[in-house]
Amino acid sequence: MQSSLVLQNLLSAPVLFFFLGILGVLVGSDLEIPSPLPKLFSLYLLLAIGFKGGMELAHSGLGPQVLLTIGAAVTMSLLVPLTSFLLLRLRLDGYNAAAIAASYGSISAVTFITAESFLNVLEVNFDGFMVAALALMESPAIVVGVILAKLSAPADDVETPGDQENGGDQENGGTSLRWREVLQEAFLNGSVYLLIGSLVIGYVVAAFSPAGLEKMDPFTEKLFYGALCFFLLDMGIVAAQRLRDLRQTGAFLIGFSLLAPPVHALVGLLVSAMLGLGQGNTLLFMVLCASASYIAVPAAMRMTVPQANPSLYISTALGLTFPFNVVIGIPLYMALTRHFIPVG
Amino acid sequence: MQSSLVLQNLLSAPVLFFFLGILGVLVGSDLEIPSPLPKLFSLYLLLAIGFKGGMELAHSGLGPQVLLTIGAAVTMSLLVPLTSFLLLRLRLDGYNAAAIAASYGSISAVTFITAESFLNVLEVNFDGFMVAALALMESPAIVVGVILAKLSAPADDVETPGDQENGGDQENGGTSLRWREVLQEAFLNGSVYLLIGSLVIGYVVAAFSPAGLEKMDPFTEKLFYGALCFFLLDMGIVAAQRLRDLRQTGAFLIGFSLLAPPVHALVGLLVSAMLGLGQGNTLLFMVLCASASYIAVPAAMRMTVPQANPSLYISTALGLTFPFNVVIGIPLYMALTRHFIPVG
Amino acid sequence: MQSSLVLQNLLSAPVLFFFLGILGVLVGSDLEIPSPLPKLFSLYLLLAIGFKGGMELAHSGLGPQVLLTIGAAVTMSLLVPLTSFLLLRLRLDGYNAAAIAASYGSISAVTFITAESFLNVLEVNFDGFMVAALALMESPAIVVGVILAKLSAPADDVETPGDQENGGDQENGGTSLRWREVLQEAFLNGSVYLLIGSLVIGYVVAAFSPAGLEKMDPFTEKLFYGALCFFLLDMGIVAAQRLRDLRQTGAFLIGFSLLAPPVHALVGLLVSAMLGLGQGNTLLFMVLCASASYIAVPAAMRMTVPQANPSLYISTALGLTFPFNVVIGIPLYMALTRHFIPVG
Amino acid sequence: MKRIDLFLSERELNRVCKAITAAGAKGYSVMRHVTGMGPSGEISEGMDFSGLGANAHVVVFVEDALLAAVGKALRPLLKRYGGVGFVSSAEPL
Amino acid sequence: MKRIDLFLSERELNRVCKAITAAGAKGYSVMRHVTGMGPSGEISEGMDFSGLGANAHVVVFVEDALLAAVGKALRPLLKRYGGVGFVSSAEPL
Amino acid sequence: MKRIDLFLSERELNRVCKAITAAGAKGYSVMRHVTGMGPSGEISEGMDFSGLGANAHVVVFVEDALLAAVGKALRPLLKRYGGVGFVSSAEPL
Ligand SMILES: Nc1ncnc2c1ncn2[C@@H]1O[C@H](COP(=O)(O)O)[C@@H](O)[C@H]1O
Ligand SMILES: Nc1ncnc2c1ncn2[C@@H]1O[C@H](COP(=O)(O)O)[C@@H](O)[C@H]1O
Ligand SMILES: Nc1ncnc2c1ncn2[C@@H]1O[C@H](COP(=O)(O)O)[C@@H](O)[C@H]1O
Ligand code: NA
Ligand code: NA
Ligand code: NA
Repeated sequence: MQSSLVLQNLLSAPVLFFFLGILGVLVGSDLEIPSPLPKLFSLYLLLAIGFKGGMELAHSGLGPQVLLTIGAAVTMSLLVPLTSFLLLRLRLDGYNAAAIAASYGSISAVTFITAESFLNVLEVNFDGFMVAALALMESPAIVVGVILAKLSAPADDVETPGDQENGGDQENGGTSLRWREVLQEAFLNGSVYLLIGSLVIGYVVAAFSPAGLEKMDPFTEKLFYGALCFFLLDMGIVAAQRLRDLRQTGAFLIGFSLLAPPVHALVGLLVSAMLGLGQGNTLLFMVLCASASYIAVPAAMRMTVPQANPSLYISTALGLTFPFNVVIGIPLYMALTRHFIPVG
Repeated sequence: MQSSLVLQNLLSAPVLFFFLGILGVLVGSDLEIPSPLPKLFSLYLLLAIGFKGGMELAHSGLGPQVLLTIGAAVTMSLLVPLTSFLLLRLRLDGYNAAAIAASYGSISAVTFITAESFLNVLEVNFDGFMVAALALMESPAIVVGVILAKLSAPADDVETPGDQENGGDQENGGTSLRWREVLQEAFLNGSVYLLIGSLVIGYVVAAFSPAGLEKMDPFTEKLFYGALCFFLLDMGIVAAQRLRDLRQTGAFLIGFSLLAPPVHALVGLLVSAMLGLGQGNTLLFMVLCASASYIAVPAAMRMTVPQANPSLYISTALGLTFPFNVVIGIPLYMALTRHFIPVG
Repeated sequence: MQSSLVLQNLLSAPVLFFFLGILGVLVGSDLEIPSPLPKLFSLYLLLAIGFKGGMELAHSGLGPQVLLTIGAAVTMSLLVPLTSFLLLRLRLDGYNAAAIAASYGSISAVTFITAESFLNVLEVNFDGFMVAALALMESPAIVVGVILAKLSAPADDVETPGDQENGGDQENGGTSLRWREVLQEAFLNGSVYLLIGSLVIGYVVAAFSPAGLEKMDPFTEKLFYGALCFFLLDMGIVAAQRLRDLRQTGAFLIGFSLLAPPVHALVGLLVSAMLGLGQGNTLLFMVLCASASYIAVPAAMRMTVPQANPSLYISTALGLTFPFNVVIGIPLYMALTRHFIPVG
Repeated sequence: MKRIDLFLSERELNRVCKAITAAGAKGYSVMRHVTGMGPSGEISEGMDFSGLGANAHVVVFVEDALLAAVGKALRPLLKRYGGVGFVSSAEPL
Repeated sequence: MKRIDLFLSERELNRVCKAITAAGAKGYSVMRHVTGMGPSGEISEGMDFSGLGANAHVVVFVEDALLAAVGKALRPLLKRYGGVGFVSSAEPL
Repeated sequence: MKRIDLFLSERELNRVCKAITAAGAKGYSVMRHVTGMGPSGEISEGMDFSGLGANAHVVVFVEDALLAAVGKALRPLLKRYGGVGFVSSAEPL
């Protein structure tokens, strides 16, 4: 069964376009999606997934299982950075370990969306509130990452007032103000803000002016699958370009970025079983735990932990963990789900 | 009734996304729609609204009421700049008064589109020929604005031939040629040209090859509502950024930009009643009178009246009048319409 | 009959938007589609046409007629450059003759797409495997063009090893390596790669996970006609801008770019008749022969035959041959098809 | 040679380019979608679609002898429509 | 006058622009979507959508007297977040 | 230090960047979607999607000692494919 799931995933349009992108880089094609078109697709996908999630949340309501699941997801986004940090610290300095740990505590929306498409093809149900879980897992991981980085900073690296003056960083008069910046990066960075905002709007429209839902449908629902294919074509190109950077990454990090996903997915499976989630929600929960952020978290880490090397956390999350999850992870997690989680 | 209309408007997807954009700027999110994506949406909306309007015009034909309504709209776009100019001249110099007056004589296509969406949700009918009125209101206002600016120019500010030589402005040998430039800006600037062109194409296709209409439908009709939401998200961001500029604008202009819309809308209501328009067309006519241009007119004023300060006419039209109309104006005008215009 | 076909073509939405673009440049409108939006539409059209073609290829299978037709198309893309070269060599140097010949041996995907839309409106059937023919006609023409250029190079223009060193062109150690570059340009340039890749993906998805086809449909099928209109608007602008360059082109090349299409189309008609193709496939085959490349071939010629003047091959293919085919050629070829090819 | 850098609204771009050519320069380069701040306020990327437009950056390399002519052609345009221009020295590579 | 050219990640753009204004410069220009290579690796256009972002190019023309102040404000930012800055001479057109 | 400014077709960009790195430069910056006019005609934004492509602007800051090597690597490419290159002086900020 598992191998047929892998095949079904490999032969789906989104994954094939992802391969097309990867292959293009490997064989030396000059195919590229010029900037800012990838941004257009990334904004579109966040808006659409948020809106649809909010819409379904309005239908399902905020019952106890919904709240429990969301709570479990947020807890995972706090715990995964901690355990990852301890492991990464074996080989990396505190800054890099903290930044990478934050990335793996957080999520990749495109991996989540690809998993949803996969469930759609398999005709397995899942719930809109999983998008709420997705939306709420970015910020905690960022906050934990920053705390870990500060805690592991050498004593003399704490910024002195003089430093801050020179830095021209007008907003930071002291530690408390520094926190404002961290929270801003964690909760207000563009992608988190758009996702949560669209979720709220989807909820409000579904609750108060349902006539609008049908009019949004061609944009947020019908177009979605094709736009995902187009974006995955670009993701394939970018992921393959990042693969080249892995030379400087080292075997330890490569191992981490390929082993962390299935391990975190297994923990996600356990939690899902305890929560009594259905098969579809379980797969999505596993994917949330297994995936790593290459948009919101890197943007935040770059600003708040500039000592860490961005190419380490971007290359692992985007060049290895993302392809692993999209190509092998999703069908693998689905096979586990089918084995351990009873149908409906 | 009125308050329920306001709520119905506030809770619609386009207005909610507009708020999301505004809020993003206010709370300091770094969400942005990078250039030239807003241009893509703005071109798309003009093409789609023009095409649909032309299509419906072909169905309804060019009867006397159509011509009367369009004539009334064009008249408004000539009169509004005159009265606005007289008022604005109380506090502003002639150049700035003329440029702002032109902006308010012209229209905002996005406000019009948002009003159409609102009517769709309320299931109130309106006619395609209103788009023709929209398309024909931009150019006259520009021409009037330039004339007003020239008339109020101090005698010594008239350009001497020597100036023109130095300016390297090869096209202008004298006053008559200067006019060619004004007319070009008025009738051939990109957004006017695309709107009118798409209107004509919609008309021709509906009249001569109706098989094409159905094939255009997914692009021009189905996608429209979602694309409007996306664009209004950006409009919210831009409007909020402009709000910051209002410090230099002064109380007089702020008052003008919030009071002119309802006053002009009332005049529009009167004219609509005299023309015997239905409720839907009346709302659209009011919105045409009430809205102010931040694309075609500013572009033309910038070239033909460079003495005026662009941030004055852009900030008022985009930062105040546009949000006012989209959020409060449209439902307010609808309530008035319902009160004074008989159904069907 | 023929004149009614011309009218039906002229009054279709895509051709009207093409005219709107041309007219805009002629009357001096500042309408423009800012970069990289044209690239977005061009990538989208290639992806969609490839996917749909592959899908239909999976349904029709790779029977003998399919293979024969594709073989004939590839042969045309090898022969047309040879005959064109001999003709062009009468007036042009070898480099320019070779580059232009390559362009006319290859194809224009947008011309092909416009012909497909025309067939759709006429409700004439055609087959998906014609897209495979389209995809396979770019590379051979490029290879032939490069060979012709090398053969006609003056003896002293062959690069010496020293030249290559100075050129910093690390990849080229000798003739064999130079070939790698040519083949890379021919088979792996972005547009060829995307078209063939999408074709393969469409085939694979149709064959192995047909559930995905319906989900792609809104993106690749429904949106297609409108996106084509939008892109042709830009093509009109660009073609008209290129028209200005024709002053330096000379009467000989202008004559070539207007006479080559119908002549090549006639050869295509003959071949189609011999192959026993239906009316739809015959029109498409004629269009493949008649059209000239302004994307893949120029990109390749620029790199491999830098001695040729790009504005010659781009301006003729884009400024004359493309508009000729879209406006007059397609209905003309259709009239010939109807005359010589039996229905069904 | 001299290098001229102009920053101005993309609305005026056409005129400026024509003036540059008319003054005898052999070439120029244009970068669009430029944002910035100057005497007349801030220009953000968000204004690109509006009638205000974003800025453009024009670079012109000219022989020393041509500088005066190009400067004479451009200064009135910059004065009339806004924008700034600067000159520095450069040599062909 | 002096011309300052900065190349840095667009993530830090806001801070850099604030620092430039705070140091007293009257204007600046920004070009986005810049790619490139530097001590900390290659930045390709493909990363524009990711959290890494592309680069930005900032140009500031200042009076000679202001150079020191702007440099003092910018150097710590470049040191902290990466990016490079160069100065050359220029004159108003 | 020296500042090198190159304007060339984006088609040749890859080769030029490789040549810059191979010549020993530590970094460079690239701006795409550049339009302009030069000896071989006008390049407009509309050609971006076509096989002609738009231009690119490459900026390289190098130590004086490296200028010769970079120039030697780039001149043949500019000669072969078209494009222009200029050098001026600059100092680190
Ligand atoms: N000192 C400066 N350095 C760099 N760019 C400038 C400077 N002053 C103005 N600019 C640019 O010129 C544009 C137009 O300036 P202005 O219209 O005079 O405010 C601004 O938006 C900036 O992009
Ligand atoms: N020598 C150089 N010349 C031109 N641009 C450079 C140079 N060094 C670095 N840069 C630019 O500065 C950016 C940031 O550099 P960094 O973060 O220090 O690697 C690079 O991506 C380049 O765009
Ligand atoms: N004098 C110049 N000043 C600035 N840019 C130039 C100049 N000459 C050429 N260019 C740029 O270099 C590009 C390529 O030039 P070319 O291919 O030699 O015509 C042009 O399209 C311009 O962008
Ligand atoms: Na995770
Ligand atoms: Na108005
Ligand atoms: Na051909």
